[in-house]
Amino acid sequence: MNDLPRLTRQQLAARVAQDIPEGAYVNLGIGLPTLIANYLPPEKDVILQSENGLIGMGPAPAPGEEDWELINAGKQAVTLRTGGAFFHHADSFAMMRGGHIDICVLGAFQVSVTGDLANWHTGEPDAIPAVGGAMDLAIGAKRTFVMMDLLTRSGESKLVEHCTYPLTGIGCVSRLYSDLAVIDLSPAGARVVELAPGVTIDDLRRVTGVTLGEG
Amino acid sequence: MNDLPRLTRQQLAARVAQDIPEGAYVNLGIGLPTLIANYLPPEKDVILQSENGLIGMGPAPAPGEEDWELINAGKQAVTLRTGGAFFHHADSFAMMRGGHIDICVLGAFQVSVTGDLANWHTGEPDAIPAVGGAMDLAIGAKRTFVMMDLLTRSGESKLVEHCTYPLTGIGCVSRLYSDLAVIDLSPAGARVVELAPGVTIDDLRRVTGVTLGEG
Amino acid sequence: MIDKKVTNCATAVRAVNDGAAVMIGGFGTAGSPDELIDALIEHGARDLTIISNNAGNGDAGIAALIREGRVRKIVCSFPRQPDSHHFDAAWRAGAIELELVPQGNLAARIQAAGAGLGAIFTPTGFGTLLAEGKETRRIDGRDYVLEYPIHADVALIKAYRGDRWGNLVYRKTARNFGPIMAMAAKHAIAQVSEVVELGALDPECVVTPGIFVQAVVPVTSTQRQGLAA
Amino acid sequence: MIDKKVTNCATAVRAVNDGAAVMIGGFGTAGSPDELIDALIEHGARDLTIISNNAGNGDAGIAALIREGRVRKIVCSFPRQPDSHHFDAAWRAGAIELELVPQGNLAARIQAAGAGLGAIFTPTGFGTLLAEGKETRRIDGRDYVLEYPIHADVALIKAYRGDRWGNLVYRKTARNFGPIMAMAAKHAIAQVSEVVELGALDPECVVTPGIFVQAVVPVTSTQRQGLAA
Repeated sequence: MNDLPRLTRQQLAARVAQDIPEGAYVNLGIGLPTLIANYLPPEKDVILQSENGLIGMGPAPAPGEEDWELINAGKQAVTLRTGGAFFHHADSFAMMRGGHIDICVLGAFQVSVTGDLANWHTGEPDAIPAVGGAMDLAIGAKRTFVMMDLLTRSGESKLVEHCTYPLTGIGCVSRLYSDLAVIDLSPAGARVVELAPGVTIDDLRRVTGVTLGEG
Repeated sequence: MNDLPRLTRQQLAARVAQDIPEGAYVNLGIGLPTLIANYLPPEKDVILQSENGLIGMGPAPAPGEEDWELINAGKQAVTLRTGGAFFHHADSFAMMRGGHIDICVLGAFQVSVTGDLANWHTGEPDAIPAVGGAMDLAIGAKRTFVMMDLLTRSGESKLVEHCTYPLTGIGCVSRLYSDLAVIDLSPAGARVVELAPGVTIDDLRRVTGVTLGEG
Repeated sequence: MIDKKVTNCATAVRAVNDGAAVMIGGFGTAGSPDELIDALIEHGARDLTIISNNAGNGDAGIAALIREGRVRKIVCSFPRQPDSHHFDAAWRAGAIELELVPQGNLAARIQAAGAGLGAIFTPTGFGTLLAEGKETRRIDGRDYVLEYPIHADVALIKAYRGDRWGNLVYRKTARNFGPIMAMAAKHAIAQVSEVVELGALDPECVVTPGIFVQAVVPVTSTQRQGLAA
Repeated sequence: MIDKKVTNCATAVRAVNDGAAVMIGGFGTAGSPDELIDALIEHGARDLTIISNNAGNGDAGIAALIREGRVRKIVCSFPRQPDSHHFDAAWRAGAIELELVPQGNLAARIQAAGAGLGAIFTPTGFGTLLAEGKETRRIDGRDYVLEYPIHADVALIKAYRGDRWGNLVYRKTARNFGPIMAMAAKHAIAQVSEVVELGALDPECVVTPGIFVQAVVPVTSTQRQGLAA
């Protein structure tokens, strides 16, 4: 039941990028969401923020030209676009928590139909906990998107009625972009906005087992 | 009873200046305390902060050379010393309220023997209230000094057991520099540290009517 | 292309609706967005809540807004000035509401709004008239008053240079409330002496990153500067 | 004459006593005061509480402090890294206490300490494990958690240039926690790549005014920079 036609990670990144409007201030979470930057066309002026203290983040430098004092939140070397700026951590998280970032895109372990997010802790008792900026990013932006595969490798749905992993934030995710569908989340529950080519709403209901509205 | 020998305002300013050590960060309140700056010898490096966003404040510019975007909290044109810096209002009051200023010297309507300060409001019902930075300055610095004439023009003591004017801060003043004496204030009450030449402790007790410890 | 440049103040202040909460920067002669305020008066928005350090002086700026009866309420630290006659008259007539806030609390509450805090325990004002009726708490042996963030619909501020992304730098003590008001308002309008090319501002020295600014208006005249005191 | 210049790291870190709370700046490869940490290890202070974003990685810096058993407790947002083996081992052995703080709360609590606030209601962490047992409050329809300031006895930070008054500027994303840690610590020690003449730093561009800094140490070598990742 898990051999549905899926968007590739690249296709998924391109799909999210479509929904990011010109002029938006965006934070792309560590991991999968960073791919989105590759699909923001240069003529569409989108400004990327990184919570370690820069806005106007540009692409990775050419190999050998890294400046290890110019890095992103994933600790990768980056560049600064013309018009970018640096600031300290409190100002940076004020940007985030004060609602100044338009869109934040995060990966997730689980998302609930009402937009609860679990992406920082697997809940295993011996796991060393680490949260970083996850909880701030989850609740701070005007809109928080999740980008993830809808199912785990073993076929379990990561979209759930109630998260079983420890929460990152409550009701904070407004939209889920997955390899099988784009789904809006709200206090009223999940509503499918768009299906991946070849996927039906019944497929989705079957593999997720959650209540899904349509249209 | 009010013809005691008094320090002039200039002498009083010089007396306060004596107690400001090299390297101190100091805020001089509007009015009388601003005179102190004239008695800080250039070889004693004292750094003046003004709560409207500058540190390293220098003397008034020559007439005709005022820059009205370079003013102090009293809205007078000032200069910036080499090594000074500008910052916004939140950072400026963080300096004050966060305890980074060593000494703040304020004027007062009344001070109580335990260091309560009243200097923002006469309490008259039709007075337009205005507080500015008075309450922040009163409670923020490591040490808050008051500089004032000990008696009103009509001979009433401004050092009191309990303030009758509306308070600016509770127990915030540690020392009172007046034209008749220098007096330490604490939860244990007032203690005379130094008498102006020709003034006796009995004179002080008589004109103030408050309990005064000695030595 | 992101271009926040607006050609004139009249266009910029159309963002101010009747009943809006409007922050206005400036301390004394430094940083007052005089031309934006003039345009706001011309624009005609009324029933405003003004958040500013002072309540205006002389006959221009906030004083003129009050004279024209546009201000329902003012939130400020120091309304009383030798020439604050328009505020004085309105206040004595009961025509304007005043929320008096210690200057450090004003700055901290504006900053808290920009940073998304729900409330702050602040040391200033404890035990005074200005804390009457407010929640207090003793923390680590010191007394604090609970104060809430001050948000605004629009901020009018004055900066020195700005670019089309909205990045700003200020000049000397004209910086004062500008950076924190830009952060606390939904829509921040900055009048600047000069709009510079993107990239002309050193990214290490940008004081207000453009994310906090929605409109940048070049205003080269500084007719009142240096006159008020 | 005010001169906060200290000739070497060993002298500067003598300010750290046993049992001290020590803030350490840096995020990833940017802004870590490596030479000050080396000197602190050499100095030998123990029973430390370390406040930093991470819990060290590799075998140097905070990781080495932990390896040497100097750290009683760490307050950080992200202790788990691919090569955080010294922290991992200490934690699994119960030899180190961990207070895990979301990064934005960490920054805000450090800033609150520097600004003299008693506590703040912050939006981050509500309803999560990290808010368990903490006071919460709904304000204007949003839920907040009450968090307390984080103070320190000493801050070790890395800046780019500094002067004898302690004024600092930073370089790119090496700024990170430096400015707010300097404000939150009783005694802030900044290692800088260059000590410049008083007046060489533009007063409009000073990021940390010297009032927040007690010692400036020139450190020209940057041996580890670019190696860690």
